[in-house]
Formats: sequence, structure tokens, C-alpha cells
Amino acid sequence: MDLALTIIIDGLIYASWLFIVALGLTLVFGVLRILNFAHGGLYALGSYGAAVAVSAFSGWGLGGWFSLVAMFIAALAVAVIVAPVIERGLLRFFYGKDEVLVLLITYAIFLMLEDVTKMIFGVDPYYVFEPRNLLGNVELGSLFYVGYDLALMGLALICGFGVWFGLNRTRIGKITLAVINEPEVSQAMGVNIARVYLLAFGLGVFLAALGGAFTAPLISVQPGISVSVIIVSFAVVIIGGLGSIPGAAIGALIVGLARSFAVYEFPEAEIFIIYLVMVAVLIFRPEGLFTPVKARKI
Amino acid sequence: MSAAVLEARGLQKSFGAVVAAKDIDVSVLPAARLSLIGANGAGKTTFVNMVTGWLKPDAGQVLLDGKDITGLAPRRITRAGVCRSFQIPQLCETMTPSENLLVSAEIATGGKPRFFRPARRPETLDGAAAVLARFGLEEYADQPVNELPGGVRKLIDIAMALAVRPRVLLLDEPTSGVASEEKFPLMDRVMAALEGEQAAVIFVEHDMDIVTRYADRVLAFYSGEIIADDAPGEVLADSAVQKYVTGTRR
Amino acid sequence: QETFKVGIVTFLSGQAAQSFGVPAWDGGKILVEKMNAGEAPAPYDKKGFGGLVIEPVVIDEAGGATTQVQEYRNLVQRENVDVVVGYVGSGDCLAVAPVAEELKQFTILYDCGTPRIFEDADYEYVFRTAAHATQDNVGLVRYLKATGVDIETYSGINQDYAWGHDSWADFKAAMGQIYPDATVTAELFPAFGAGQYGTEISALMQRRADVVHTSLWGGDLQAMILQALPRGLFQRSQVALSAGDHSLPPLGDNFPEGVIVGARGAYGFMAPKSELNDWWWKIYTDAYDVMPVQAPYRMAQALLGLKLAVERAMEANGGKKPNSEELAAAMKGSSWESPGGRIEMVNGNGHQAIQPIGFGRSMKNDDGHIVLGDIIRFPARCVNPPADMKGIEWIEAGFPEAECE
Amino acid sequence: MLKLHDIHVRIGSVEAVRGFTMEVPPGAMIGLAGRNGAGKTTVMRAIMGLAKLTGGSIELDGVSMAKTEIHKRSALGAGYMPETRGLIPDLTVEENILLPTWVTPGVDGAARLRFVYEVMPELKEMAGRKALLLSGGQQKLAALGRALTVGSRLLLLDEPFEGVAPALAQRLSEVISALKSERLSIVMSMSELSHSETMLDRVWGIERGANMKAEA
Amino acid sequence: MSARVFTIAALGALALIALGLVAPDWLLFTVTKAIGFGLVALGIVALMRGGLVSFGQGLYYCAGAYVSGLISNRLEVTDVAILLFAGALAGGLAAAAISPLISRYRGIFFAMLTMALSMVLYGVLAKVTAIGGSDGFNVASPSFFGWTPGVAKADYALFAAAVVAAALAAALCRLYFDSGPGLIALASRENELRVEYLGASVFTVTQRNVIVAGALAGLGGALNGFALGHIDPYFSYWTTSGEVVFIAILGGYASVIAVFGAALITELVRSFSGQYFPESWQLSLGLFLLVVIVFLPRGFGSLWAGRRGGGAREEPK
Ligand SMILES: Nc1ncnc2c1ncn2[C@@H]1O[C@H](COP(=O)(O)OP(=O)(O)OP(=O)(O)O)[C@@H](O)[C@H]1O
Ligand SMILES: Nc1ncnc2c1ncn2[C@@H]1O[C@H](COP(=O)(O)OP(=O)(O)OP(=O)(O)O)[C@@H](O)[C@H]1O
Ligand SMILES: [Mg+2]
Ligand SMILES: [Mg+2]
Repeated sequence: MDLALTIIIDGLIYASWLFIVALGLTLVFGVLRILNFAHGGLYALGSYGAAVAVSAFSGWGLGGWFSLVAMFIAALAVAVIVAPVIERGLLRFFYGKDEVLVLLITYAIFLMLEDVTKMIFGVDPYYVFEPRNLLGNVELGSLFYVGYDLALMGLALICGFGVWFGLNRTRIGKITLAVINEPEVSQAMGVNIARVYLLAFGLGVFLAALGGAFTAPLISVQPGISVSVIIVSFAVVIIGGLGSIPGAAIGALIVGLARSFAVYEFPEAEIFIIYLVMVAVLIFRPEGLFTPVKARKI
Repeated sequence: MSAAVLEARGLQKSFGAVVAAKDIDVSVLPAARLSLIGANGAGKTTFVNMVTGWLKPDAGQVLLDGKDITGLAPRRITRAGVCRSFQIPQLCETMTPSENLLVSAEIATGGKPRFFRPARRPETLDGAAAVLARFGLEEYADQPVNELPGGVRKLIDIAMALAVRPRVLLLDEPTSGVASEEKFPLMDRVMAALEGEQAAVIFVEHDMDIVTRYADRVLAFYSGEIIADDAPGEVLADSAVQKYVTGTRR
Repeated sequence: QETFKVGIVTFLSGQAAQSFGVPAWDGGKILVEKMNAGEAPAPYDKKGFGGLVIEPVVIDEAGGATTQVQEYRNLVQRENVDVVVGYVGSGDCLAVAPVAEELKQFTILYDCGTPRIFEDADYEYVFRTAAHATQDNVGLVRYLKATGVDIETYSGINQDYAWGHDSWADFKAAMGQIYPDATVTAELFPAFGAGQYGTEISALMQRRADVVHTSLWGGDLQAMILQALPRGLFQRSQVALSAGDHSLPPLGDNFPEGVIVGARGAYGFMAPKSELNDWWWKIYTDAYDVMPVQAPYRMAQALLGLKLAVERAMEANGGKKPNSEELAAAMKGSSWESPGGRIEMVNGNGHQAIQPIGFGRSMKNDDGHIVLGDIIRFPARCVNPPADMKGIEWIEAGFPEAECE
Repeated sequence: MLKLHDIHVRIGSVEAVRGFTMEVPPGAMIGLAGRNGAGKTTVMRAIMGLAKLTGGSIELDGVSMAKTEIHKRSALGAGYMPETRGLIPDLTVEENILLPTWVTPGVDGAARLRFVYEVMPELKEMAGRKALLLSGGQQKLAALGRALTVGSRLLLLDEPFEGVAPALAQRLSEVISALKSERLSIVMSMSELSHSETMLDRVWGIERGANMKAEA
Repeated sequence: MSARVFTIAALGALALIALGLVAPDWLLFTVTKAIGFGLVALGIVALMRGGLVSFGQGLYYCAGAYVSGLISNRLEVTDVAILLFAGALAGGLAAAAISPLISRYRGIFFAMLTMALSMVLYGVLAKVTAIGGSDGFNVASPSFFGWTPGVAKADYALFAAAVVAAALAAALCRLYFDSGPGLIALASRENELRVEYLGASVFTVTQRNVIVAGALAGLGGALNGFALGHIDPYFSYWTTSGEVVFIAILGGYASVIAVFGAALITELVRSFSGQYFPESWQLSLGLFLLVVIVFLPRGFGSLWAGRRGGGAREEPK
């Protein structure tokens, strides 16, 4: 049925956007036990970076498909520049401290990022038009969808699978697990935990920036885009179970579908549907859908 | 023969492939001094955990004075009079030993909560001090417990358990990690604390000297089963026990 | 030498900074500069405010009404400003007005749209130098009619807070009067700052309508436009932006053609030709090389009105710096020329302005750039309720006493 | 040759180790004995760099430990079995044992694993199980196995027999003494010497963080 | 003991009220608002002592404000005592109603669940146009036991009322924190397992703290509602809750007075940075937060008990 189809497609598109953003968040929490509020600010930086990079590229005559490359590079750049500053410069002193305390620190970072971004890029909006026209349009049911939007689903899948595989199926992943659970001992066993932390956080930043970069073509890049992102992605991560990647995926799906369903059937409820979902899930799964196995206490 | 205070009937527990308890039947008389020995991973702690409500047995029952307490919340079981110490000490990490003891005393006294009566009253403080003294911990009284060495933490853990005047007290490896010359004094203190009460003591122990000295009955576990249940002498003489648990003694 | 301290409150951070707050203050800054230099055209050519040097104190409007009440008190009680000019957010206006009254502090609300301010209460010290939101949607519907758009079905996408809900209510009411048979196919209320409108756009296209109404603004509006463009929403339906003019400069030639655009006044492309407007347009574009949109216009009309009020009050009191009572007396019921046409403080017994409003349709000009054409301006009394009537009642009563010619 | 010279460690408010000196000749098996809180664990943590030296020096075969980054010390051939076992709950026993070999250059993981299974067949049985499920004693075993993989020059065993059933404890001490070779030195902290006094070359006593009056 | 606490509180209150006579109006107002926030933060402190932090106190704060505001607007009840009490009651009841649902959650999940609930309330209130929707509504300043202060005195009167309320709340909290149940709360923050095995119910402890915190938040909400003269759903927005959490952390759970101090400092810093760096107040506020957290550990003493690295090495695994 046509309506159901559109609801699902819209839901999926929104979900994949959510997922890309939430992925980095859940990763960083999983490894560093930090719920990173600054994630929103990094997302914004990614958008700005993409805007600048794409226009720079087309300035050098590298339009078309290169604009996608440009966005990717922008995200990478943000990660390479910002992650060390924040992680080495600040966060590392707070590992193992109370989660909420660290959350406040990242909130402070978020505030500062807001103004720093404003100082660098000003308040005038930036736009990234080109990439969205690359993949043309697709007619589904009675509607046109933009190929680019649909492609986001692919991007989400790739990111998600990549991170999951890296963490669960590779040696680096297992070493990371070791650091998560027993940083001290792992160190004594020869693990360079500083590097693991930096890598994990860097990857998190990269994912945030990537999310921002690939959203840039959909929005007007300007102050204020960071806030709306952070809370929804928090919700997603909580729903899925902190630190769980499949969890984030399912969480994003649930939220995405619930939202698009609401838009059609109960537009009035859209504003808090995401929180309703969160409450509903937590009532049945107090620690989210996917809870990590706990070490034996006694 | 008087009625058993604690009785386990056909307790079963397995974790995936691992069978941690294969119908365990135990009945414990009041004031009994029962020691659980066994190979590592034999199921001693699991038994303790099932009795105290941390784990719910897959099958079987735990009876206290004939009343079924199977699978009740630890809190309720404790209130019923079964309490325990832990193999890995469970303490209020950033509090001092005396505060930890204040806590246990406060909870133990029960009654309805008094919101405007300070917790640190002369009598409570003295109480805590007395307990510390009894366990020879005065010197550590005011150091956060997470700064204390393993053995000391162990003592505090047991001291807390004792605050709740129990009918049955389970100690999971009370002396492991405690310096050798401390072990006997420690056990003496525990037993002294229970003097004159009808409390049964069940303690998991790897040190056979302690077992022979303090137990009047020994249960030997091996891969989830009780392979021997008798007076210390007999059990330690048992060949299976020697093979799997105690080793050939020199 | 004596100064006249003006507290300016407008968005410098967050969502509304780019579209309203910052351009408004840009306009204010350049205008204050010119006025202090005495370079403004007559009748605004006295230096400063009647010789007093204008000293602005700017603060950020972000943070919600409660924060604003506090900041307002600080401006008045700690910084001792002579006047406060500010507030884009309706919630902020509603919260600040009673405080201003309590502190007996002359205060100008320069932008916010909610009619509730003077409809729900009477104020002595509070003035609003811009017409309230009723005219936006009345004017919009009149424009639809005037340009012969025939409508059987219409739908709306508005933000899920008072502004969005009120705008949609006004629009529906006005439609009920002017297009009685038209029916609603979809009413969408995305959260403020949602940023992602894919689903809403699908819904709007699913529930296809002749006209799609939206009061979205700023980043939300631009995001919505960008996301809707390639999906052909603008081909399927006649989209009408009740307050979207500020999205023209940033989107430039990527702005879709054939969209009906309002500015909550006769501003920018819709401004009536006048020397004052040409001058204003020039100083603004020279300073920021972008055209002024609605926000700076409203800031300008507030400051110009204030200037005259101060000078009138000084004539009355013999040249002293006027106090709040004298200012209120001078401002009450006054009227003045602004770049966006004549401002008349006739409603809310002399505290609420009415003003003409303009609408246009986006189209390419001869050198292929997107501009607004088919401009129609409606006189103030054609789109604003008479002094004694609430906006929505006036609409539902069928616009009594409306003077459209 | 491991040399501790007059080391001091302060943890928070307390000075846990105040001037402790110890020498461990190559191939020697040394006991580090003391009452609870004497400082045994802290000394070992100091050698591994987990507790910061506030004074004194530690050398392994002439290399100053203080100058070696913590995560590089295992590469010097130092294997450590912490008092608190410190297994990685989410990893299997085998992965736990292999962990040091992954991150320590020049160690043949497979070979070391085979060796560990040889000396401790018990571990082979639980190889596939997640560490978090093991009983207290089982964790000790795994932790010992893990220490063996990289501990080619120095083994630091913090109370290896604590909570281990006698039969197994006996096996362990046999295993450990079997490890004895001219290169490998072993330091065992213990609050009781019962299992092992026979096999020890020397016992260093520690008391209130300093050498016991008796020696040194 | 309790006598001592109450005398101290009373003396402190009197001193402040006296100081108020010479303080400038804007400061009076700022202090009043700070006290409002301080009360909410005090509630969070109560929760923190039980090992929990709520990012949703906005919910009770908002409930208190709306209920007292509506009572004053619709029922023409204007007496400050009644209105403040109504606010506290509303907050407490709301908390009591919700507590069975949320009391079994821990850590970040508790924080986020409470936040979600408060955001739901926000969403709902934003829609109820009968009470002003997202724009909220205004409230008149209350009367004081029959006396209606003129505009000039209104700020001072409310300030005095706030001080009294704060002193009372602070005293009661102090007593509760030092009591046996208070100690058990601390213990359950440190080691729930042990508390349960001693025979106490962590759930009950949490529930108790949730209700206390709710009542305090309701009181604070009512107070700020009247201080600001305006109430809107923003009271229940997550940023409001977040600000209060920061105040609580900055205050730390050792001292109840520190909490109010922290509230005042935060208010001042925010408004001055807003005044002097209008373009970059977020930067300065962020810096302030960082500096405080990095250099003022005392404020949140035992939150610093290390779970990883340095500190404690033998936390139960
Ligand atoms: N929570 C659990 N999940 C999975 N397996 C468990 C769990 N608890 C115990 N086991 C398994 O059950 C078996 C018995 O464990 P238990 O802790 O009872 O042994 P134990 O006799 O106490 O050994 P030790 O003397 O070393 O403490 C072990 O093989 C252990 O791996
Ligand atoms: N994390 C810590 N913080 C503060 N002080 C500590 C810490 N760990 C140990 N200490 C102090 O250092 C001293 C030595 O402790 P250590 O654990 O080294 O003794 P130990 O000989 O290993 O005791 P045990 O035989 O019980 O393990 C003790 O007095 C203890 O109080
Ligand atoms: Mg055990
Ligand atoms: Mg030790």
C-alpha cells in the first residue's frame, strides 16, 4: 500500500540519518564511558567543514563526484584536528570519573564549540547544493525521492557494519574491549591505552562530523543546528542500550519509523514521540534494548 | 535431633554448559559449624548465592525453619535471618571502616526510619568503634576503605555481615587473602561474636587447618556435586576429596 | 556629553540569530551610527536623539523567556538603560511586558508577532512598533485572491509552538472567509529546529493540495525549501511563505520560482518607493552588501519612531532627557514614516502599531536572478483589525471596517 | 636481575611504601612476605608502573623501569598476575591469555599459548568461556596463564595461591617451580608461605612498606 | 541537634533578610531566582547522595510553577505561603506518582528517563493553548499574609519569603542527610549490593529521595514563577534541568548552603557574561564550567572517586 510504503521509506531515511549521528556517540560511550554532549557541536563542525570543502573543491574545478570526496575529507579533517585537542587536552584527565561529571564537561565543550564555530564561520548560512543532485531522483509509489537521501541508508549501513566489525571481530577491537574493562591491567599487559582512547574518540568525532557533512546538503548550515541533533541521538543511544552498535541501529529504526508514522497519523504528537518511545522502551528494558553482559559481582 | 534451621532440597543450577549445582541436598542444624570445601569452580559460591537469593536455582528449594525462601530477594532473606560475607569484599568504597559499620548497624537495627535523628550518635559511634576493636582494625578506622589492603577489606566485610544478628551466617572464603597469622584470630573473632547464639555458620574455606579447627562438619564439592559430607576427619581422609580438593597432604 | 542609553535585545546566537537577530542589529548599528552623525534624512536629521548621543547596549535574546525577564531587569536596574528596544520571540515579549510595566520602564517591542500582548492586557509603558501577526495571514489570503489563485484544497506546515499554531489558525480563519469552500488536506507541525523534513514533504505531496501554507522561518524554512525543491513540491502545489523573505538573500538563485513570499510588512522588494527607503537601502547594502530583509526594517522603524518620540518629549519638557512617563506620552498614538511605509500607533489604545503589508511572487528577472515580482501592497487598515477588536475575532467576523482602497 | 633500591610510593594520603630495597638474581625464586597492608601489592604495582614511584629506583637487567613507559615494560619480559586477577570479562579465557602477546612485539602467541596449556591443562577446558563467568579460583588460573605468556624474564605473582584449592595450589607451585630457569626470575607475594617455602630461594620480608628489620 | 540546625538556619535567614534591605533591586531579584534554582539543586543533591542524578527535575519545577501559578490566576488565591506550599505539594505528588516507575533505574538511564519524562510534559504543555501553549502565561506577584506590597516592595517581600523557604528547606535537608536513612542513602550510592544484603531496600531509598527532590523542585518552581512573573513550558525543558544539575555539582553534596551559593554564582556569571560578551557568552560560560570542574573538586568531592586508573584498585568487579 502506497501510504505504508512512504511511511516506511521516510522512516528509513530519517533512521539512517539518526544512526550515523548516534553511532559515534554510542562508540565513544562504549569505549571511554563518556556520554559526549559535544557530539552535536562536532556534527555542526562537520557540516561547516563540508560546506567549505565542497566549494573549495569546485573552486579547483573538482565538482561532481568529487564533492562527495570533499565532504569525506572535511569530516576526516575535523576528526584529525579536533579529536586530539579535546581528548588529549581535556577528557583524558577525567577517565573513570563520574559519568555525569564528564557529561557536564562535554556540555561545557559544546557551549564553547558553539561560539568558536560562530567566530570562525560567522552567522550567515552556508549551503552545499551540488552533492544532492548527483544521484538524481527516484520515483517510488506516487512520490519522488532524492537518490542522495536514499543513499544515506547505504552510508549508514557501511558505517555501522564497519564499526561493529572492527570492534567485535578484529584484534584491535578485542584490545579495545580490554581497555574498556581493565585499563590498568591492560597497560601492564603492554597495551598503549592512550592510543586506544585517542583512536576511539577520533573515530567518534569522525562519525559525528561525517553525519554533519552528509547532512549539510539537506540543510542551511548556520548556528543552532547542533542542539536539535544531540538530544535525539541521545535518545536513540539510550533506547538501543549505551555502547551497543546494533542497539543504536534498532533504536534509530524504531524512532525513525515512529516519527514518520506520527507525521502522517498524529502530527500533533511529533514533538514528543521520540521521548514517548524512549520511555516505553525503558519501561520494558531498563537499560535499553541491548545491554552489555555485566562482570560477575560475587 | 532438633529440626534443621536451613535446608536445601535438590538445588540445581547450570550456566550454559556448566553445571554449578547438581541436586544439592543439605540440612543444617542450629549452631552448626559447617565448612564447604571443594575444587575451584566446584559450586561453593554458587551454593551460597542460591541460599542467599543472589541466584535463583533452576530447581529445588531452600527452606529456613521449614519456610520456603527460594528465590526471595536477598533483602528479604537477610531479614529472615540468613546473611553472608563475600569472596570479593562488598564495601562502601569511599567510606571509612567505621562509617561502613555505622551503615550495617543502622540497617540492622531496622525499625521505622527516623529522619531527624542523627546517624552519628555517641552510642552508634561507640558501637562501631567496639566492632573495629574486636577485629583489631582501630588503626584503619578513618581511612577510606578503597585505600585499604585486601585482607583488611575482608575483615570489614565480615564485620558488616555480623552486624545483622543472623540465624544462619554464610562466609565465602573468609580467610583468603588474610595474612596467615591473622587467619586463626579472625575465625576466633567470628566464632566469639556468635558465642551463645544459636546461629549456624557455613563457611567456604580452602585452608584445611582452618577447616579441621573450626568445622564440626564438612561438605566437599566437586563439579557441582557434594562428594563427601561428614565430620572433618572422615572427609579429609576420603580419597576422592584428596584427589580433587585437598591434595595429597605431606 | 550626555548619552541616551538604549538596551537592545535580539538573538545573537542559536536558530534565530542568522535570520532575525543579527540582521536586525546590523541594521540598528548602521542606523544609530548615521543618526549619531546626524546624517539621516529629514525629519530624522537631528544628531542622535535630540542631541543626546545614542549609546546602545546589546544582549542576546537566547535562553528563553525566564532568562529574558532576568536580563531585562539587569538592563533596567543594573545598567540603568533609558529605553529597552527588543524581542523577536513572542514568548519573550509576553514575559517582559508585565515586568516593564511593574518597573515603569518605557519599552519598545520591535518585532514579535503575537496579538496577545495588547489583546490580553493594557500597558502604559510598553509599545509595539510593528503590526501583530494577524495581518500576515489576512494579507496572504487577500494576495492569493487578488492574484486569482483558485483554491479547492490547501495544507499547512508550521512549527510546533505558538507562532506556528497561531499563524495557521489565522490563515485557516482568513481562508474560511475568502475561500469558504476550500478544504484542508494536511496540517503538519514539525518540532522547532527539526531540520529534517523529508517525511513532512512526502506527507504534503501525498495529501496534495492547491496551496501549501507555511510560517516556517530561518534555518527550518531554508532546510524545508532545500529538501522539497528536488522532490517537486513547488511544482505540485502553490507554496506560500507567510514570512519567508529573509530566505531570499541566502538562497539566492536557488530559491524556487513561483513561490508567494511575505515579509510581515512592506519590506525589501515590497517596500514602497520613497527617499527614506532608498537611503536606508543604500546605507544597509553599502555596509553589509546584502539587501535588508524584514528584521532590519522593523528595527529601523522602531528606532526612528523612538527618535521622534524622544525629541517630541524633549520639546515638551524643555530639552531635558525625558523619563519613561514623558516618552510614553510622546509615543502614544503617534505615527511616523519608515522605510516600510507609515507606522501608526492606533491599536492597543495607542500602543500597538499598524502598518501596510506587501507580498510578491518569486521569479527570474531579466538577468536571470531570482527576485520578487507581482508585488501587491495592502494598506494598514485593510489587513489590521480596528482598535477595539481582537485579530482572530475580526477575521471570523468577516473583516468589519476593513479599508482596502 | 631485578633491583629495587629504596623505593617509595605514596598513594593518596598514605605512604604505602617507605624505602623498600630488594634484589632478585636471575633464575631466583623469591618470596615477598608480609602482613596485610605491608605493601606487597604496592611494590609489585610499582615495578609494573601502576603505582608511581615517589623515590628510589627500579632496574631490570640494568634498564631503569622508571624510564620505561608502562606499556613497554611487558616487552622487557615482565609478566604480572595482579591480586585482583584483572581478567577481561568480555573476552574468552584464551583471548585473555593471548592479550599480552598481541601487543608485545617479538612474542610468538601460538607457541606461548601451547606452552601455557601444557603446564596448565585446566585452562584448556575453559579456553572458550568468557572470563566473567569464571569462579574466583578459576580466574586466578587464567591470570597466571596470562602472566606466563610474556613473563620470560620476570614473573610477578601477587598472592597466586589466594583462594585456590589446596590440590590445585600444589599443582601451581609445581608448575611455577618447573618454570624455574637460569633466565627467569620469579617474585611471589604471599601472606602465607605454607605452599611454597620449600621451593623459594629467598624470602624478603616487608613491614609497613619497608624491609623487615631482620634482613637488609 | 535538630534545635541547633534550626537556630543556625533562622539566624542565617534573619541576617540575609537584613542584608536585603541595603541590596540593590536587581541583586534582590537575582538572589530570589538563585534560591529558586538552589532549591531544585538541593533536591538533586538529595538524589546524588543516593547515587543518582536527574536530568528531569524540570518536570517537578514546572509542575510546581504551573500549579501555583494557575491557583493564583484562576482561584485568586494570592497568599505566598499557600502558593509556595501548593507548588511544593504539586512537585512532591508528581514525584510520588512517577517514583514507582523510575526508582529502579540507575546511572545515566535514570538521568535520561527523567529527562524524557520532563520533555513529554514540555511537549504537552506547549500544546495546551488554554494555558498559553508554548508562550505560557503571566502571574501577578503574591500577597504576604494579607499584605500586598506595592511595586517598590514586591521584590523585597518575595526575596524575604524565598530566604525563609530556603532556610527551612536547608535545615530539613541537613537533618535528613545526617539521619540514619540519610546514611543508608549514601551507602546505596556506594554499594547497592551490600545494602540489599544488609536487609535494606535501595528501591525505597531511591523512591524517598525522588519525592524529596520533587517537592523541593516544585517549591523552587513556584518561587521562580512568581519571581519572574511569567511561567512557560520552558520550565520543563531539558536545558533548565541541565542548568540545575550543574549547580548541584558545583555545590557538591557535602554542604546544603554551598548549593545556594553555587546557584547565585552561576546566575551572576551567566548574566554578566551575557551583558559583557553578548556575542560570546556561551564561550565564557563554557570556560567557567570547565574551570570550576577542573579546579574546584571540593564542590563535588566524592564524585571524584576514581573508577579507572589511579585511585581505588579494588572496587568490586
Ligand atoms: N554468574 C555465572 N555465570 C556463569 N557461570 C557461572 C556463574 N557463576 C558461577 N559460574 C560457574 O559455575 C561454576 C561454579 O562457580 P562457583 O563460583 O560456585 O565456584 P566456587 O566453588 O566458588 O570456586 P572458587 O573456590 O574458585 O570460588 C564455575 O565453573 C563458574 O564458572
Ligand atoms: N588505592 C589505594 N589508596 C590509598 N592507599 C592505598 C591504596 N592501596 C593500598 N594502599 C595502602 O598501601 C598500603 C599497602 O597496601 P598493599 O595492598 O600493598 O598491602 P599488601 O601487603 O598487598 O596487603 P594484602 O596482603 O592485604 O594484599 C596499605 O596500608 C594501604 O592502606
Ligand atoms: Mg567461590
Ligand atoms: Mg596485596
